[in-house]
Amino acid sequence: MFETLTLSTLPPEDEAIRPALRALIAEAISELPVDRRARSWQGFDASFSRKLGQAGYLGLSIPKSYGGADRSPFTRFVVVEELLSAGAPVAAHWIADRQSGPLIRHFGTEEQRQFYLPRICKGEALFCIGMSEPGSGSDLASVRTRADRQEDGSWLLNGQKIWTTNAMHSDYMIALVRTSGTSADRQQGLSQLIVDLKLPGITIRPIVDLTGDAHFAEVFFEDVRLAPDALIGAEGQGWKQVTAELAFERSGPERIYSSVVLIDAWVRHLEAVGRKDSATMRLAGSLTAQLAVLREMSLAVTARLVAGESPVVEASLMKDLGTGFEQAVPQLIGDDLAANPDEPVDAELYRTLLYVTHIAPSFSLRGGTREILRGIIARGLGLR
Amino acid sequence: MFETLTLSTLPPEDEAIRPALRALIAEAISELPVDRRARSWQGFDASFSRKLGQAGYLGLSIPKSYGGADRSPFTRFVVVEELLSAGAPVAAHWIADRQSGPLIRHFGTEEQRQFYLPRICKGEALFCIGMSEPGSGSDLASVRTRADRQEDGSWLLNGQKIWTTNAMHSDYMIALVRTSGTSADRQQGLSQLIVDLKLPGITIRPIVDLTGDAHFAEVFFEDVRLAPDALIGAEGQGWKQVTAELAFERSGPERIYSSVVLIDAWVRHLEAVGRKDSATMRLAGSLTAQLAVLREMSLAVTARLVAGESPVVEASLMKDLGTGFEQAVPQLIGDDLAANPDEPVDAELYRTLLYVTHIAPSFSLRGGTREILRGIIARGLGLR
Amino acid sequence: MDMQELIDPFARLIEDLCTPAAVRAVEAGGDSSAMWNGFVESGFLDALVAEEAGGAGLSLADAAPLIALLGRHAVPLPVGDTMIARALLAAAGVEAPAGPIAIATGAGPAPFAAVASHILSGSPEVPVLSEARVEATGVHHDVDGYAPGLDGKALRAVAAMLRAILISGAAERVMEMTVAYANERSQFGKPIGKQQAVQQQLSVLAEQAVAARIAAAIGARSGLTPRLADAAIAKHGASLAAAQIAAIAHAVHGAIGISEEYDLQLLTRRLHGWRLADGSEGYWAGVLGGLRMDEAGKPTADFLRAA
Amino acid sequence: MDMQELIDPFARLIEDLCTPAAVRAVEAGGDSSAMWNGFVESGFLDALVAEEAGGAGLSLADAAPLIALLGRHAVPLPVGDTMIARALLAAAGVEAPAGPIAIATGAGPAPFAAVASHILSGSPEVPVLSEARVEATGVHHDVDGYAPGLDGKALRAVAAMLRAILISGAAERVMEMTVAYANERSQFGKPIGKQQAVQQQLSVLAEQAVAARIAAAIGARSGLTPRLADAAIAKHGASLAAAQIAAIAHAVHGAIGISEEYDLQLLTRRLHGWRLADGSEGYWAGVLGGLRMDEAGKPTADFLRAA
Repeated sequence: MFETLTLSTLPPEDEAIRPALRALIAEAISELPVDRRARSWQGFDASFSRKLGQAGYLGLSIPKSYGGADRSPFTRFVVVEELLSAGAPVAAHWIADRQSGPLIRHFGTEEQRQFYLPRICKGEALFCIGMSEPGSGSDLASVRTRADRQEDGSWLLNGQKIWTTNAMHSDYMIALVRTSGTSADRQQGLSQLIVDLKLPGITIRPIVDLTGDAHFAEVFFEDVRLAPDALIGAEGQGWKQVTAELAFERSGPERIYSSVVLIDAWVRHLEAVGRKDSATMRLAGSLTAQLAVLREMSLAVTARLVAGESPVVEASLMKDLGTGFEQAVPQLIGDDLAANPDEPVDAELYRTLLYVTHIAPSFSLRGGTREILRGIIARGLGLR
Repeated sequence: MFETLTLSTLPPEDEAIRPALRALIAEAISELPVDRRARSWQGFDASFSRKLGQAGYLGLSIPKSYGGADRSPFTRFVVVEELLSAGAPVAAHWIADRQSGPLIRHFGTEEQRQFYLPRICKGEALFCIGMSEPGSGSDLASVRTRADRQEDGSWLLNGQKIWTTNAMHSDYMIALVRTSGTSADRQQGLSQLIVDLKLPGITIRPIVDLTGDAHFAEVFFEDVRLAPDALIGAEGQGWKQVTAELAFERSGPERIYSSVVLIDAWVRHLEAVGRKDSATMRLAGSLTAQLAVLREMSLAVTARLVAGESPVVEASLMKDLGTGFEQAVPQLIGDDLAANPDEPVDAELYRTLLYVTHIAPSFSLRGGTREILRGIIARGLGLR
Repeated sequence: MDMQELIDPFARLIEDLCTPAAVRAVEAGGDSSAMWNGFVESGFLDALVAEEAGGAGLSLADAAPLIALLGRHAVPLPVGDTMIARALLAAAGVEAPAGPIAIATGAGPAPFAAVASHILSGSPEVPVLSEARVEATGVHHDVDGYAPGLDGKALRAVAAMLRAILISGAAERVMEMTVAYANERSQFGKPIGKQQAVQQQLSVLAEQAVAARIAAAIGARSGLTPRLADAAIAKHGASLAAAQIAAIAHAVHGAIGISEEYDLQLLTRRLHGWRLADGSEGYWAGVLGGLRMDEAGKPTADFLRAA
Repeated sequence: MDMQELIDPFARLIEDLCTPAAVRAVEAGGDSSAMWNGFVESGFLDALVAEEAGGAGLSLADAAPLIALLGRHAVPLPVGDTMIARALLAAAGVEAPAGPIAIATGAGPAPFAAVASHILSGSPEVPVLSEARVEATGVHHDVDGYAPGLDGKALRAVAAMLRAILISGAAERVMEMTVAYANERSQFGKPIGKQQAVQQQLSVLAEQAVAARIAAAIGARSGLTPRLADAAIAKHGASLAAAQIAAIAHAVHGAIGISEEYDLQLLTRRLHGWRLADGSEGYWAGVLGGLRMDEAGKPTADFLRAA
């Protein structure tokens, strides 16, 4: 089972982009303290995202005719690895680049593609995704936000989304809404709409999290009127489209590097204090070894994408392992540092440790909880 | 929740029995290599069990009128702790003392009590328990072995039990059998019978396990005729009685010491080779600290028994934690020893390690799997 | 004395003084003097001070349920630290200041140091009181802080035992909140607490909460100058539990659990902080391992009975 | 060459020679010469020997699927060890004996030493061949044994990589057996594989089986004298997985899994033995940690790309 996951090598032309990309990243992060870099996914820097877009690092899977780079998932692997490993602030373009762009490309009309994709590729159109609603959690089919088709073909949108990442900074939301039936109909009657967040009737309330950041938001829609072409894909096919979209999200190396900025800072600390006892060496080696395997697994999943497959089960497997690792890291490094209570720890490292410790629960929320991923794997194993 | 579990102190009169008991144990185990002592639960030594009985260490909860010691669960805690911590062979009397004796005392007729209990207390009547059947596993209500009441009041027994611990060495089996209805009736129509294993029509086939031991057996019943007084308790109440019996099994310190002979041998090894690096010290301390908490939890559960309660949820909670610890021990000590591959390890310690490693899966089978225990805890938490 | 006669009024006091809103206000840097004065006036700060020195003369084991209540309500001031500090100071004949005293035992942040007027270092026998000159950690809403230049290593055992009790109190509340949430939150048409995978996790949470409480009680049993082995068992067990409990509670709660306005994070941030303070599980495992190896010839069960 | 053209006949060979009954017979101390001769005659023992020395000249990465098959079928003879030993001996210009060669790298039991005619120690460059003078472990049905007086430390990396591949093969089969059992075994009226708690465990088993295979492949990528970091990653990952996989497989199987007549134990006993052989996860973590700290200034991602 899962034999197709095998060691793969990044093509030289993709390895070759690292130096220039790295220079761009170094410029953006040079002033950032480690605990800011540890935010990476949550770090919002629209000007950095525009620079990435100008340099051709966004929209890598999008055809050139829409402003993309038309390169392979391997290229994207390299770009994402460089960004996350360095702790670059990627939040501004992250969702547009990972999910919304591919979605529009797959399901959008030619007009929608031409309208949105070039700006996404330049890092100039920022997106968020409206899925969860109060009380829905992983049960997305229970959405109640409604868009009713009006006689002139436009849509009247009412309802509320919650836990919407970066809604307050975004230009657009791709929202999963009910266009017919009731929530008792579950997956039936759901559609996806592109909502311009500057339209009247939209209120966005940031949700502050336990680290003091606000990267989630609540979004309220009150009689928001959307043009007929707000619909993306087919009416009533929203559920199917979302499932495909989640598959885009589950691929790539983004599920292994969330805690790597902390690891690297900790390794520098060990070097600085000269600690080399057996417990320390084993922890350093264990984290490195686990990450080595995860990286190769991630690369193997990427190779399946390159081969044109949709490795949903394999990606779920990798993601569950990866987030488990990412969540274990702050716990293990915390134990290590506090096992040496007379050793001075740089305040920046301590802040980084606590930031990652506090935010770590979110690693297994984004894009499917542990139980959901394991359910996918169980089905993939043929468990009846 | 679970506030009643608090630190308790063993009464001095129970602590006081240790020296004499210890002398008796020392005599029995002095010739046993460590890997034999690691068997403890699986170690069969009928003459040692008889000596324990003669010295008054069995039937501790049984009234003196039936030959018991009429002492408290605290006394039993001390006896079990001394036996298991030393790795004494307890298999011969174990089930009769822990389960069958209390069961007969609670549910038996006066005649049954007078017939069986004095011999159990002397270590002269060895029991096994016939619960599982091929394909039943934890689903005990699915038993198919039947006992049909004959016109003269006797029973005709047909069927098969499996995974019966020590059946080949036992005098009696207390069997859960169907006395009316079919397996579709589930818990209805089940009864418990005491089966004299010397009766004609009984075939016992030992099951060899992966360590080369045979402590399980299959038992076949072919038209075995039992006297009318083979029934223990009420006809049709077998399920209820078994549930109570499992509660007896879930109490006491037997769920924390299964790997302690290995721990102690490993500590002596560390001392002998003089290894004191940080990884080693932390492991030694972590195992000790975990066992300290488990021992106090076990003592706290015992105190609830002394108070006349039936702490089923608390005992399940302790058992799940305890077996988790017992199973982790060989894994952690194995890693430790093999992390020092140039350090000579005594062959006896290595055999002990491998024995415990191989048999460890059984720790979470006896008396309810992990899932079943956690289900009991979840109900105790009020999860609806 | 029936301890319940002390526990009930203390619980009411904390519920009045330390509502989640009041806790948040102090964490956000607001004035904590009203909250502190409430504790001062209650007289509970001298609970551990010997009766002949004007205190209530409670043993630490007796006072443990009171300290656990502080953890349960995420009280953002060093009330437990001050109770211990006052007892040690009284025993040493030093007059205690009126303000909150935090105990600092290492180079890392000391719990509650950022909201303390004084820091205690030194040893149980020779406690050293200093005015608080504290550096903030910069961690969001942290009440812990660095108290550089002090040596409180010798207080680490008693401080570890205190943190273990605080952890046990917070753990209990986190367990209750998480079980309640699992019963009330529906997904796919039924309470998530009905899902077997969630039940299995909550069972582990409950096991760890009980383990933390028992571990803390082991720490408390030997009093204000705990035996090193007892302190090690206590803090090791509580720290081990703290990380697991926080992880499971957040996994069951999902996104709402990490939002600032939901109360869970008030408790889980404390669990993490106290886990790290005064030695993590790895530190205390190392200490206990050393003690164990000093008696390597003894069976573990005998070592534990002697501990 | 299409590797499948080698894999299929090798798989058939093993299925013929190493039925579970044949495996049990060798483990019980029976004559293994027929089984061994089957491997000798197949020519596969020289798969890794250079073509100019009369072998097939396969790279280790190419041969890894063959070695994994040995693990998959719990082959009780040192076929993989001999393949590696013959390649090293040929490269050093030493003629290989006809019998099974086990590789011994430490003071603990060497895998398959009890059924080997020769023991390899020394180093990859200067391999030392000795006639087997082996002490039994006394573990039930063990084919491992002590080979005292030899120094094979320098072979530990290549041996570790070999064990990682064997583990990955056994792990794959254990996963298949356990999934099949969960589908076929009913309890409470439905297959146990329908229980969410069982599904969650099997998912972890699958994750670990894949992780073990990827780890082993990392070991194999740098050949017969593997880079130390590659060997460390391989054996660390495979050993970590081995213990978890064995535990989950047995938990799902219940009592039947620990009976001698059921085949699961043939594989799980190997998983445990290979996990311990040639350095456990802790050993290799320590080795890799040292290498990592030698380049402490480098980000981990860069360290991994250079590895």
